[in-house]
Amino acid sequence: MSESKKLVDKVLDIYPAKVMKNRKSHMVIKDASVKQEIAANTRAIPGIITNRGCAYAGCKGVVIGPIVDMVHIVHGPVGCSYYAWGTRRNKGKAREGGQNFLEYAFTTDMQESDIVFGGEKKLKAAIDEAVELFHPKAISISATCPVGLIGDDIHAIARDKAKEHGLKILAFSCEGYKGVSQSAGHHIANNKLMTDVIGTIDTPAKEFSINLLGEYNIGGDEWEIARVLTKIGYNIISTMTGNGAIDEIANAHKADLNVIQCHRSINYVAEMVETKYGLPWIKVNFIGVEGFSKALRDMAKYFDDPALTARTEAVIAEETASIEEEMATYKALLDGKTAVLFVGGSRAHHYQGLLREIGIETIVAGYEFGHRDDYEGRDVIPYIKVDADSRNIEEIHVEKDEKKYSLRIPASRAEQLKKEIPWASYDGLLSEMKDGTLVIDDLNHIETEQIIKILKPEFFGSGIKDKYMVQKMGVYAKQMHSYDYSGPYAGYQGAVNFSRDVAAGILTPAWKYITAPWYKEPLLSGKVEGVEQVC
Amino acid sequence: MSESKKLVDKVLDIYPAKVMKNRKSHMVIKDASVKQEIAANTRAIPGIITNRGCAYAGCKGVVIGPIVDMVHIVHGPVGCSYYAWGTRRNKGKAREGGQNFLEYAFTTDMQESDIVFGGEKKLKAAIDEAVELFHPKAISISATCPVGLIGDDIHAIARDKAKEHGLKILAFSCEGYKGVSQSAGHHIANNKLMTDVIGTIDTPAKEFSINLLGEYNIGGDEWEIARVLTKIGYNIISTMTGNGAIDEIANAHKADLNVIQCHRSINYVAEMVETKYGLPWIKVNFIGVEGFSKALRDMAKYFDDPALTARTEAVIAEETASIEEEMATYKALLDGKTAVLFVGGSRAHHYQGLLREIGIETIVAGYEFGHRDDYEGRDVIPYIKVDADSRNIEEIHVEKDEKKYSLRIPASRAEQLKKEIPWASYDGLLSEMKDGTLVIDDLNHIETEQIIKILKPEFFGSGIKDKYMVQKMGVYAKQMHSYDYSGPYAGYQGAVNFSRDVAAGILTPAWKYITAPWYKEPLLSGKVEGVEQVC
Amino acid sequence: MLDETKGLYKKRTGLKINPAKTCQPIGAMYAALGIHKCLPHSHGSQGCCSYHRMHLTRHYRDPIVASTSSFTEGACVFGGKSNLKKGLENVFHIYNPDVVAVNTTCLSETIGDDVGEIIKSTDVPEGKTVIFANTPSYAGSHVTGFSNMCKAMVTHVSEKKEGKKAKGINILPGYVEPSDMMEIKRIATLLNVPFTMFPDTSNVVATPNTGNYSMYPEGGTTIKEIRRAGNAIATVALGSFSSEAAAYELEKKCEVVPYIMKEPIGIKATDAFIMKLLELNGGNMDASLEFERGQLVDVMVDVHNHYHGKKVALFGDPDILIAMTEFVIDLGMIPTLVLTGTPGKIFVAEIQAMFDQAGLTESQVMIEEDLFTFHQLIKASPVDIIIGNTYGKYIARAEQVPLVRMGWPILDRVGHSYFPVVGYKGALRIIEKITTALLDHYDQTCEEEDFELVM
Amino acid sequence: MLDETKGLYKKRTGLKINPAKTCQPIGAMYAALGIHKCLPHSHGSQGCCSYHRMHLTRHYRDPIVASTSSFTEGACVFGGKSNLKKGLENVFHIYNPDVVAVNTTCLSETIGDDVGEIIKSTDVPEGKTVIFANTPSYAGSHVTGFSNMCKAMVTHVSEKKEGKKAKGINILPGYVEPSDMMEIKRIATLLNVPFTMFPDTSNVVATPNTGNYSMYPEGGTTIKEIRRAGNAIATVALGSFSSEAAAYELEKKCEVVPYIMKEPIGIKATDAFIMKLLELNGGNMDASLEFERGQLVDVMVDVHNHYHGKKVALFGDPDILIAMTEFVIDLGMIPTLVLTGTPGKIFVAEIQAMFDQAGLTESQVMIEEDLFTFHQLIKASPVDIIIGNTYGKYIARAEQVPLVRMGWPILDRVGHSYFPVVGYKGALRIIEKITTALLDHYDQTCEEEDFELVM
Repeated sequence: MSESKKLVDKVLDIYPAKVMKNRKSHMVIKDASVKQEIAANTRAIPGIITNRGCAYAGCKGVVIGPIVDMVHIVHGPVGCSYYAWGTRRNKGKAREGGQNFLEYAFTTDMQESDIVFGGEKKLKAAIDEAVELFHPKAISISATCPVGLIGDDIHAIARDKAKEHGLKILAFSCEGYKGVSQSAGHHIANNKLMTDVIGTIDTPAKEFSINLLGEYNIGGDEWEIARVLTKIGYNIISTMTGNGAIDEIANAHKADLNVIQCHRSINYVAEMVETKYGLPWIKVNFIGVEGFSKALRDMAKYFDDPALTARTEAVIAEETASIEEEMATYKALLDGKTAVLFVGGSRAHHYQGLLREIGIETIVAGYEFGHRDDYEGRDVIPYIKVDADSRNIEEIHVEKDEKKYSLRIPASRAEQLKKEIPWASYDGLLSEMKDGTLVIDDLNHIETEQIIKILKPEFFGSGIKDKYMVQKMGVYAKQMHSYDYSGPYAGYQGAVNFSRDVAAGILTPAWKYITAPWYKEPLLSGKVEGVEQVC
Repeated sequence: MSESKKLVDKVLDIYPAKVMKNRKSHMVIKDASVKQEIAANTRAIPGIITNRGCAYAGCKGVVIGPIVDMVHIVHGPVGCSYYAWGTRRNKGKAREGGQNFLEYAFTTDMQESDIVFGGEKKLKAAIDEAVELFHPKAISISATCPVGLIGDDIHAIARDKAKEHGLKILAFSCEGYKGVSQSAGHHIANNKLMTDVIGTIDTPAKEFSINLLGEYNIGGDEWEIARVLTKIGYNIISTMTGNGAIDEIANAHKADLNVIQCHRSINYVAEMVETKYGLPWIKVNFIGVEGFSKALRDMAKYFDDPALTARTEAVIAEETASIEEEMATYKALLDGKTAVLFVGGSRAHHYQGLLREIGIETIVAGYEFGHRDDYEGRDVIPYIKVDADSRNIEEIHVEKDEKKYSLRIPASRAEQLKKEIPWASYDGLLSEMKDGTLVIDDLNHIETEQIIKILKPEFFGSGIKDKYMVQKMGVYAKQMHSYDYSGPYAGYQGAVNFSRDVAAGILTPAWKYITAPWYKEPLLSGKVEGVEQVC
Repeated sequence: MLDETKGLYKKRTGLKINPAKTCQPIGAMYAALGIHKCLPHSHGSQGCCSYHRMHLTRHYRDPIVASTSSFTEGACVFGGKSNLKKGLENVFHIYNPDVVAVNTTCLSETIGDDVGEIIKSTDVPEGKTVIFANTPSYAGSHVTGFSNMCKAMVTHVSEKKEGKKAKGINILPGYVEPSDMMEIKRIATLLNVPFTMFPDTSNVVATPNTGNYSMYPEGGTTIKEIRRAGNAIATVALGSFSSEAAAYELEKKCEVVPYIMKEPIGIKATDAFIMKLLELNGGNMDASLEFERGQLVDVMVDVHNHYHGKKVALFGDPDILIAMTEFVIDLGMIPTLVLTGTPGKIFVAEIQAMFDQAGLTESQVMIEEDLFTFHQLIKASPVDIIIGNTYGKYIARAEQVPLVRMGWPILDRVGHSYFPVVGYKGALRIIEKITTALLDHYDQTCEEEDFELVM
Repeated sequence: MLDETKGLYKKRTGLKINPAKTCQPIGAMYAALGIHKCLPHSHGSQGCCSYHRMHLTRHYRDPIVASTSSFTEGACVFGGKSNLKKGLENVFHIYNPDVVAVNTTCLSETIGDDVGEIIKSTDVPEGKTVIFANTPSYAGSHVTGFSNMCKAMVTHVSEKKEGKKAKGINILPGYVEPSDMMEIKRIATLLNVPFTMFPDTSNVVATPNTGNYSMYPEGGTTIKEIRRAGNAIATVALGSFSSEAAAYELEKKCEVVPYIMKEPIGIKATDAFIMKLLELNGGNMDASLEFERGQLVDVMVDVHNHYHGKKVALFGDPDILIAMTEFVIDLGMIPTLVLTGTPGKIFVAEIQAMFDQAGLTESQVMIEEDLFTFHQLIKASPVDIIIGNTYGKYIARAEQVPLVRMGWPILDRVGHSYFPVVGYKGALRIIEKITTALLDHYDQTCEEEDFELVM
């Protein structure tokens, strides 16, 4: 589409030569007739106003933080703990008789002397105090920038203190400078779950038992998904990590299937789990009516149980019927509008289906911290070059656990299933996009501004950092990380919630007042005078 | 005291000759050496900004309104019902399984056509609708100004509808122009209680049974009084009318003693009750620590039961000990300050003791709607001239009910008791005042202003209409009708509450900011300029 | 709470339960306070005057002074002439006001006192003015009384001086708070409009405490200003129910062109008010006002999610309700019920037109109704929030729904006298109040796991 | 809610739980936004910049733009010089700010980047300015960062032009809301004070929505104005923690006399601010301000019964707390606990002196403490109301005590950007908020028979 081309040209024209070259490689105008490549998971350029966060944000903020019954100690100066406290909307409840620390932020609040003389003593004291005050089942330690630099050995401390107090302590070297985005942190976090948690408890699972991976219960998503899955007859052993509990994750390998909602690092965990324990994984999309129904049907195919399949269809019929009318109302209101989606995880992809269900076409999409396979599909993985930044992030390798491994599905049946369901596969965001639409990786501030000015979409789905600049341009911007404090957005009821909120956002009467009447009515000059200081 | 004289002269000087003469007769500088007379319960002068209300306010607003389980229909245009709705702080609770209409206002909302063609039809419909919607035990009808003028026969309607619906309906011809103040309304209301309610139910009473008369449960006073009385062992048959219930009042004549808190019209009811049913009355003052203790001891003397007397002393000891320290604190804060008290009912008298307990001397006092006996004592009653305005208010006369009459105390013992306790007696406000202090009846706006300017008291106890003018002059003014939304103020805990509130009011730091610093500091001219319109 | 409120709504013919209005004289008294050095006088029983002063004082928490004819039974028989004459004499002698504004009551109206004649026959001191309005309590409501007294100001005071060039604009602020009147003046001043606003209670019932009591505060429109209103170019009357009568009277008497507008509550009505001033006076939009408007729009866009789609029931006085209904619709809210105790079929038409335009087919508008009905209808069709005066608090607690206090009277909270709801800043305040009420309610009632830091 | 908070307070040495402060760079970023056409730049990991922008955006609900050096592991090893140089080049090329204000982070501070040297070695375009502040996250708090950046403005920009007559007054508003900065300007303007206020975020983080996005809004103090601050007669620094460093730097560098005052929150501090302006500038008090003051006193007198004697626990930032503690004492309230996460022993001394003067022998003041401690102490000694930022909401709900949101950050309510808490009007707003919170709480929790119409 020439609009996309115009946009790309306009944007690139703003940059100095080097930046232009770099950014150009992160932009692709979809053309289904060729195999397309996009640069991703590379360094942000200094000075560029990127939306990206850091490894700590990905590790503590996204993956480890949502586990409800752990004391998550952030080792470092106060800020990192503070900003990741209660801001991500990963909801959670204490288990019967258990604990819930989601309302708390724990930090060693390192001071200058700790930087100079080392922070180990303070960290040890912090662990002792946490144990004395709370007696938690487990503790996490997340390192922030200076920790690695000054050489505090958080792993040794974790090991010693775990032994001393007799509880699990997970230490994460997720300093903010690791990698090129929060993705590095996801990776670091998930590695540890794999090595230290999953497989450490062996409670037998009931039938149709699954794990939900890459689901963080933002705005209660997991609860809405679980509501429907439970109704069908599934037993959710663990969720990683929304509303997660440490003992449940430890028991995850006893499930029969890993169901993967998010991308990249969590696929990688699923793969390791399969290698080590034998349970396979499928990719799902719980967003949107069609997406959720397809996911349920895929899962039913995997278990291949007539009663389960029948219940699946019955539940789909019941649930979709109950929301049909409302969805139709929103579609009538929104049909023909366009969207731009820029958000991390899987959302820039998954929400396209839901948007389409209410008549909104996505014309630009991109990930904040995606990898090439998130765009191009998993087939590309072997061809991705490992650069210096990625090399610093530990890759772990697991082998079959002879004691705990069990094959869930005969190999022959598995081969058949792979043709029917997204068994360990993902085709990437590009596959979803229509020809002529634009895919941009690591969208930044000035590119966002140009997109809004040139493409004038009705809906911009992104984060809080660009929400208000977009709205200043008269376009509704929705926070796709926090859902603007609404939710759940997953599953059937979530689809209704999302659609209702989008309709409100696009149609709220405020927009029609942006231009003051003295600029509209002919009788006036429209000149404005006066001094604003005086109140 | 020369201050009082100065004040009186200053005030009278403001008035035209006729007004001066009139107002002069309402002012007395206390001189214990002579028998002093004061004009009271006479017409307010047109144009004078009086604090007085009307007969309707006294009847519906004060006496009848507090009965919780009646539908109180105000027959007239909307305003009168509206203003008496929820504004007087007479608290009340439904009895077990009973009703509570205190949160409601009922009116016929007369329109022009009702004035022209008569409001009887509307009133009948209102009663029918009230019965259909609420099925109350009883209904009251209070007439407002136009009703009497247009000749609606509310008494006939009450009689007919009571028969038709089989419930009690009390009709009050309490038009606002009756009498000279709300006192006329109290009278009208109490007459009806006497003729139509008291004595209509005959449930036998337990021992030590009493009625509380002239107690309206403002801010929960009755509950605090009842708490202590119940602890001692009294059974309260009825309260007139705070938190009153119609069936309890109907049974009041079964008690052994009427305990009278307020003045005038309620004394008159007590007298009629004694005549008709034989139970005597004593005057009490439940305000202030000493006042309450004395009242309890007087009551014990009446019943003359050793156990009751012992419990009385034990409770007095326990209760006074529990508040001693706090009262001492407030006294230390307030000692030496002066008060002006202008408030209806008994309060201008009763609060003087409590004020004295925290070190505050009352230098001016007066009633808003008192009669001469309220000032001069009941001995003066035979000598009060009945003027045209009083003549219009019905006096009723009762005789001994031969069936229901019983003498509670042998005549000889009664004679003895009359010497010991305020048996059917009241000495009047003047008796409480110190020589040189001023008593003013029906204090008005300009007199209040002069009092504050000349006498500069620290405490002004009155109503909402003069509260803020007094505070504009830098003097704390307390609403003694509504307690400024605090309370209870009666009884022991009430004494603490009152003292705490008075201390706060007098000492709150706001007062020290009244004069702006640019009027205090020498370096500035203190001139103020600018135009206030521009915000 | 309100446990006896049961059943479905059924029209009643005799009984009003928990009225949503009160009587004319109190509105007339409030209007009269907006004249400089004016003492309102209540011609009737002293109880009326006492009630009106009490109620106004509760709302404004400032001294409200008024005198009364103190009728007794005798006056009812012989007429109130002597009471009024004597009353006026005493008032001028003792209290020395510039103006006395007499309102009647159901009593004096029922006995048929001719107040105009009585005043004529009274010896009013040189340089003093007595005006009066007939305000029978059995017709209309407190809003009608306000309107009648505003009209009386014109009838008895305003004059067109022939031969003098018309200039300036009259602004009738309507039955709003002193803070609102102050804000209306600020807006007109910023737009360089030469104006006379009356009544103006802003420095009469919300006065500073300086340690000195003055019976007549500095505020209020002077008689001279009201007189000159007859020579204005135009009258901008805010709120048809409270201001239109006076504006039409000015037209009739002095040929001043009337423009009847909504109260400038909410963005649309404020835009209209400002546009009208610019149209009449010329000149340009003020930058600071435009800045405030832009902030308002910004907030409306940015926090719509907190209230958009929420159901709201509103009750109160017609002028406030008309503007507020428009504004809540502009906020994306759904006004399911709009109810006033005041009569006036035009109210139904105006609100219904807004419903129709917004496609609100299930919303209801009612006049001459009471809060018992309001409550029954809310029970039948629950809402997320109630907007109304203090009297709504019982229903709010009974139904566990937040209440935003707006309109008159507010007897249990502080602030309305000092912070306006008119103008763009006022609209921002309304949004703050609505969002705070909804979010507070959510925070108090939500499940613990749904309790959130960022909203 | 906060079910794991148990036990009595015991000093901890390692663990901060629910901190009552955050790190320096965010305060520095906020201060930098108060310079016209300034782009704040975060020298560190990109996560810092992201977090700071997110958090500021949540509070202001307006675009908050800042760039970052985007450190990677390589930069940690080799130093951040190349990142900053390249960053600045890109910033000027792409975003064309007038000023870039660099703040450091714990990362760049730990590795020891000499930011001043790096900037010197960078080719800054003609007419453009780069300033910087060292804001290590491991020292002080966000307030320190704000202070350091204000000081940096002076250090890098202000100049005393010799031979030029000193004129005008500098006002350092301190770490307050855009609405507060607007109000401070309004007060100074009404007093006819020629002033330069910096920083000034009032039209930067609370901008109108006009349909046009501009990366650099109209607001902010210009570099020229900050430069000329060196030629002022005096500096009035509001809030010692946030403003004193810059004021002293102005004294040191340009011999401008510094006056360190409280934030003008509450009547006493506002009086002092106004008196200082009058003293320095001469002239007379403005009538409209005096009117507002009188209204404030009036309300303080008239509604003291709603809050007098109520126990209040306050937490937040030192400058706000110092002024607010003074004000709640002036309201007759009892501040039983005043706690900040920010270090600074002078804070303890100032608050303790207020306690002593008011005879509050059982009240506690704490620095460098957290909200876990705050909560434990409230459990041990219950209060009627909490005043603090949004983070207090968990404790408020856990203890069923109302929370008045004041200070920074407020992440869950609307209004702070538009309605000031400084000045007399601001004090009125605080009273409105406190009374409303207490009365709302009462209305929700009282027995039905104690539920009242008039309060």
